[in-house]
Amino acid sequence: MLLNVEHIHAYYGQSHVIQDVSLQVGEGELVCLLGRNGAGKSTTLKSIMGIVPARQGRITFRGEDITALPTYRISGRNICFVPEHRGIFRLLTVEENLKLAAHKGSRWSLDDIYRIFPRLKERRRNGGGQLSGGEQQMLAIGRALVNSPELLILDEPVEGLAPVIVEEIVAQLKQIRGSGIAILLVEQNLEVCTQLADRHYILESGRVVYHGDNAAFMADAEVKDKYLGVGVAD
Amino acid sequence: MISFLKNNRYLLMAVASVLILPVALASGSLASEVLIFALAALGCNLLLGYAGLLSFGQGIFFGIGSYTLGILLTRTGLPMAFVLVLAIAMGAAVAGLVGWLAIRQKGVYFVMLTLALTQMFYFLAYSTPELTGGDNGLLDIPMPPLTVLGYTVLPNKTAWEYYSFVAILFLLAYWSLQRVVDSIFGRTLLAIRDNPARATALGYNIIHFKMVAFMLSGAITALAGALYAMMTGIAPLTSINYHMSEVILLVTVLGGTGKLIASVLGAAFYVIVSDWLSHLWPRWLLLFGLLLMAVSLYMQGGLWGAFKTLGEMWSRPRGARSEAKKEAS
Amino acid sequence: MNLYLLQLINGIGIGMIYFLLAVGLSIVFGLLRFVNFAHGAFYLMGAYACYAFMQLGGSFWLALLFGPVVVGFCAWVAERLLLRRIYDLPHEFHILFTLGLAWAIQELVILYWGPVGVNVSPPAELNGVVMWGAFIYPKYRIFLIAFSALLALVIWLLLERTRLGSIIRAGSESPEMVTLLRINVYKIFGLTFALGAATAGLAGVLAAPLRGVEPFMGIEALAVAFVVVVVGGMGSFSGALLGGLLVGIVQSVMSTLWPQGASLMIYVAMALVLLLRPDGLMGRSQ
Amino acid sequence: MSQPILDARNVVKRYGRFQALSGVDLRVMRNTIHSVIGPNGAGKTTLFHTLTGTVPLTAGSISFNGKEVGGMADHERVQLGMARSFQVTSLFPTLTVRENLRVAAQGIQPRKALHFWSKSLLHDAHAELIESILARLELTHCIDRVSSQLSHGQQRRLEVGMALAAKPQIIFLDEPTSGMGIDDIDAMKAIIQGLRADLTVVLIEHNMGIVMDISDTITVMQLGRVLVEGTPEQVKSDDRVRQAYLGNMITGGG
Amino acid sequence: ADPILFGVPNPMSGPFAANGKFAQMGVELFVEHHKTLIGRPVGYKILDTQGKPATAIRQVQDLFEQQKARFFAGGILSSEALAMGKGLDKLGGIFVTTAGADEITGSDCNRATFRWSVPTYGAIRETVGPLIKRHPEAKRWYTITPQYVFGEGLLTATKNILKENKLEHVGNSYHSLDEREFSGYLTNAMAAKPDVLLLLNFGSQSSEALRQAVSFGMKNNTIILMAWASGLEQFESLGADLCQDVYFGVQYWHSIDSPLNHELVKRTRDKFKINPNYSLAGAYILTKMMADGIVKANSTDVPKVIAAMEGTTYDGLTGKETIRKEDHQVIKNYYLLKGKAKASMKDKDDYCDIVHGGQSFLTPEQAGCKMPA
Ligand SMILES: Nc1ncnc2c1ncn2[C@@H]1O[C@H](COP(=O)(O)OP(=O)(O)OP(=O)(O)O)[C@@H](O)[C@H]1O
Ligand SMILES: Nc1ncnc2c1ncn2[C@@H]1O[C@H](COP(=O)(O)OP(=O)(O)OP(=O)(O)O)[C@@H](O)[C@H]1O
Ligand SMILES: [Mg+2]
Ligand SMILES: [Mg+2]
Repeated sequence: MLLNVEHIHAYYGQSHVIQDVSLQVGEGELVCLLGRNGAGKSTTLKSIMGIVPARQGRITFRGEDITALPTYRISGRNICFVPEHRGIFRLLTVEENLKLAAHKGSRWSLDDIYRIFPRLKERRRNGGGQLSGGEQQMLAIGRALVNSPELLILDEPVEGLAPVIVEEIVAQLKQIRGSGIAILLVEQNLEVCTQLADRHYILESGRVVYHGDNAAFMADAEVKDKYLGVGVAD
Repeated sequence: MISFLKNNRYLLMAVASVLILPVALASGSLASEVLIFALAALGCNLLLGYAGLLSFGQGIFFGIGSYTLGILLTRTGLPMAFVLVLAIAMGAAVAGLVGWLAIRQKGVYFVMLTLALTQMFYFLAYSTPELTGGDNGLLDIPMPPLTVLGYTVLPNKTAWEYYSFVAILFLLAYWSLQRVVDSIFGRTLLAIRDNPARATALGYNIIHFKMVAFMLSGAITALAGALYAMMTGIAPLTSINYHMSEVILLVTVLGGTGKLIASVLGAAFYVIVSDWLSHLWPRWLLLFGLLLMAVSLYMQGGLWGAFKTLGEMWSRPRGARSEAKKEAS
Repeated sequence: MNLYLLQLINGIGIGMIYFLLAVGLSIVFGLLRFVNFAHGAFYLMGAYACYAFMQLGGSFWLALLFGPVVVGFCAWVAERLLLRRIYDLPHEFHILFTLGLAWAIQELVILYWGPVGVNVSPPAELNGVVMWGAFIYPKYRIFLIAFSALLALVIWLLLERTRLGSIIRAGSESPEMVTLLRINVYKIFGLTFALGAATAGLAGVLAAPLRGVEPFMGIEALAVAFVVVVVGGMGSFSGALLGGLLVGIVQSVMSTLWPQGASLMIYVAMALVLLLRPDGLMGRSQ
Repeated sequence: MSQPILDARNVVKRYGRFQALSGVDLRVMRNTIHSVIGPNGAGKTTLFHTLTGTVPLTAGSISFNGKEVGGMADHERVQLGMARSFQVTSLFPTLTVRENLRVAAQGIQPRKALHFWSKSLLHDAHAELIESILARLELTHCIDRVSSQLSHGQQRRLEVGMALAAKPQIIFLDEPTSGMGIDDIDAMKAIIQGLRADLTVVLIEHNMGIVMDISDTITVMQLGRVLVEGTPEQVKSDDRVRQAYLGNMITGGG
Repeated sequence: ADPILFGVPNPMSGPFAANGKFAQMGVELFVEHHKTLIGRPVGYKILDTQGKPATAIRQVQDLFEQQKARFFAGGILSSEALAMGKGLDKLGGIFVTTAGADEITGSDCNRATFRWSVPTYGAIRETVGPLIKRHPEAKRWYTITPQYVFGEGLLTATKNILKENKLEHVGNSYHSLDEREFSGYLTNAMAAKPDVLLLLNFGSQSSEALRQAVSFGMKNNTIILMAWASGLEQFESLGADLCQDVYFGVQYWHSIDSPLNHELVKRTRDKFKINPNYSLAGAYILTKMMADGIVKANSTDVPKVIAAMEGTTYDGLTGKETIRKEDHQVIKNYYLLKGKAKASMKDKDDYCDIVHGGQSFLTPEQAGCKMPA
């Protein structure tokens, strides 16, 4: 196992939002984390990155315990995280944003990123604050790629993106996965998930309530209804 | 009954502190000074805790209050009560002016601009000696009795008589301000502090709201300045300089922002402790400096926050800390 | 030679001193978004460090070398142990803390060297004046202008041309995100703070022979430094330079035009600038 | 009925050298749902900003109910009955959900809120309005939670509620469903459809499932210009739109 | 018998802390020398005015009311001194000070307030006057003046004496209260090509002005006179090189040849291993003045003591000193010193020689004092 999350609990102040979550991501695997709003997906990711440290439980990466490490050490282990709100540096230009993240030994160079997202190339001299919602999302992903990930963690990467771009990104994710990099993906968009994922976890109010591989998941309509409410009109 | 106590518990605390001071302190003028600085801090707290305006210009209004009262009492025969009203009005007016210049600025820029204006008013006061007495200050300010329709309500002869006078005004001001922050205006201020852009998009002209807050603050601070001038019989330059603004801000943050009663705590602490330390050791500022550092490190709720935390620890040991944190943030 | 021209040149001289005073503040201020009221105290430390070195028989040049290092180091320690914890608190706590720090430093200085000021004379080779016709100017001030110009260049390169620069800008916006890019941002904040303090210390060392050395020199210095930073635009290096020169020239020319108002005019100028250009002359708008 | 409630002509917005909008015309009819779609960076949000006054126009004219509002400040336009939600969630983090909505509702009479002496207006003001909105958004159970502690999705819904609270004639929704769960999306869809009855909706949305089903008119933008305008069917069947935008409709159920 | 308590309100903290520190020594010296007065033990209480008049007043009021202190000596800053004098006049105490402002024994004089230090008029007369005699060739005078009441006093006096002697006042630079940068004013001064540069500011400001004037090389072709120097402590902070050949006007200098001064110097050296400076000596003599009054009145009844003090002549630090009844101004010498070269200094404090000492005072009427009965 590449990433191994064992029985973690996380809190915001008093509120106990992650209650005994365990999940694994294997080498070169793409794992999808689903769940309704407020289920605790983002928080789970934040716990893995040490932003909302897990108060109990254990997180290991390549067998080494990273539970108690400060965030920059965790990211130092080539775990790249693209948060819900993208975290673009508005004071830095697009290029500076990328340069800052660029890490030697990454498969992706700045030029690769510009090839993947031409809009970024056009706006490379603009401040990050001047990008449109979608452009910011592209930049965020690009930034993660140049940071030479072994495990890529994405929180709703296609939120607010135009379908063409969504396709583009889905294609990219396929490629990334193909190149042997593991991905942990939080996504609301079932189409995207089922297209990409090897395995699925479903969170419900801070607990893992379902876990299965893609085939099983696609087959199991009942689960989707129950936990994700697709097509249910209640 | 119980609910009355609950709803007005802060007002009651204010009353309590007014009653405790005479018991705790030997000096009437020291006690008065506590309440006077509490008033000033209240004004600052309204801005910092509710409008989110970190003003380094409170000294301006304090000084304006002192000078207005000083000039009117020494040069005109106006009754004292009326002069006080004028001083307050003057404070509001000047606050209007300062606000008009400063309000548009945000964050740190606002701090700096108010600081600059403080210096400006300071130099202004000091380069108009015929009005302010320049660096010698305005002397011979009387402490007239409070008379209503001819007969004397408060003689204001001794320090303690004057204290009772100050105390009454303080409670009035406190009650009014409490009412203001509980009003719809107060709540809207909070919203504006949180997210000005959204407030604007919802139809609020945030400049108006900040202006009103600023003028209220100016008025109450001017009252403090006026009372201080009457107590000491002088209106010196030091009541309008950078340091005065500094102290008022310190007292406010020290006490804790967002709760009016906290300012009273802050003022009491600052005035009494600094007076006490200054008798012990000429280098008392060293201790005070260390204290300020400690507060900003460990008690972001200010003294009030710590006070509350203790209360909770006492009532229910669990989770008190996080409560205090919420209080601070 | 025209008096105003004299004043202009002199103004530039003063301006460079102010620049030196303000640049450190500006860096810390703009990049760490941190209001440092202790900057004046670091300046004070620098001045006394200079005095101490000379007492110990060291030369002025040694003081110039080691003074800033000492101050920077102290600041770095303070940052590591204490300051670090209050970065993400609201501004009022930065003010509270740094004011406290400033008081503490000042009183410690008084405890050790006493409340009476002391004198530091410039190095022999910089004593005396140079004359161009009617224009007489102290050698030391000329050295000062040249030196701070050089310093300006160095700092500029550091800020605008290095990775460090962009890291700090990014960090001032969202430390969390920077750490997500495997950068230990807090280490860099510490570095920057120390750097800012060191420049203040340097200004102090340089000011010692120019002004007297006395325990309260920090406060006045701070006020001016703030004005310069705000006029120039926070976090903007070129702003600090421009602001410094502007303030210096205003003050110098005013001392001929309207001496009483010289000090007043500095603040009037600042208010004006802020009204016309809210973010200062060179400030990047938020 | 026939003349538009909102009529924007030749709207131009320049950010420094960069021209985000180059001459956009937009006519919105009363009690319709008018969607604005387009690739990322097409200028949709910017268009909203200019219409609601969040950013000043560079050039062009905007008339609302026949009244020219192009020069007005945003808070003034609210008084006329314009309200908006933001693409990036923008709430009052330290206030409770209830108070967020109360402040929002109060916005149409901001003068009242200046009464720093009146205790009235504060408690149970707009109570029933707030209740109904929360019910619509299924946030009733969070009414007394501090808004910063809601999840992203919960916050998105409150975001829309804020706009509704102002009882506007026209409401601008910028990607109201972004980051929402599938079930919530359907709910939101129903909500928006419901709005058509008593007000006019201008909608930025990437989810074709919603756009195609509920829009009366769709304006497709690209690079700061209007590419096509028409009914969903016309837009769907327009080739330029296809290759410019829709791709093979991966998002949403459309 | 309950003790006689002297209140000593001085800035112990803040920018004038130095004065407070030495003033405390002065009082200490006096009190432990005279353990008792009229058979009652003597004590003193230091009050930290923090350089703020308002605080000063409050401290004084408290001590007056709670510990029944009646006799106060201190107030280095004019603003504080004026305020405290007025305050004690209301309360009914005595206040003796060394502060500079003329109003103290002029327009704002009152029964409670006595002042030892020479007003601005005398300070100018006894410094500019002798300097003119020593340097008849020096015709062009330039002044640098702090723009406040005290400075105005010095400036007017200067203008008058220059007029009387048909000398040219080639210019004046006003500067503000807390100015630190004098190069601008000095540039003005140098442009005016004066023979004498007359500094009318005091404290650290005058030090700055002098230091920067010297750095601009003004010593070479200009006589520099600092009319209102604080004496030893200031010279220490300036250093011998800066002081050399500069003229200083002072209220007190430890080499004054008078019995009381010799005694004070000896005791100060014995106890503190330093020479007395102005703050120390001032505080000492202030206490002594009140003590003498108490002894003479043989009572601590304030009106009696005041009456006893008015008009008396005593052996002071500057020789015979008289307390003028009409305005409570002490009639004493003011001194002109000249800085000497480091080489010729006999000890580390021997910065200057006294080149002149003398008295000149306005009449109480001229000073504008209408002493309330
Ligand atoms: N800063 C916070 N403080 C307190 N509670 C929070 C905070 N952020 C989130 N929560 C709560 O934690 C729970 C999980 O939030 P989280 O953002 O992880 O959900 P999510 O699955 O990411 O939802 P979404 O899909 O809408 O992003 C929610 O109930 C939310 O209200
Ligand atoms: N403040 C600004 N300064 C400069 N350019 C800006 C600014 N805001 C937006 N832009 C540019 O204007 C163009 C349109 O931005 P806008 O946010 O309107 O796009 P959008 O259609 O909303 O895209 P999305 O669907 O991704 O939100 C983009 O290219 C963006 O980079
Ligand atoms: Mg989430
Ligand atoms: Mg958008």
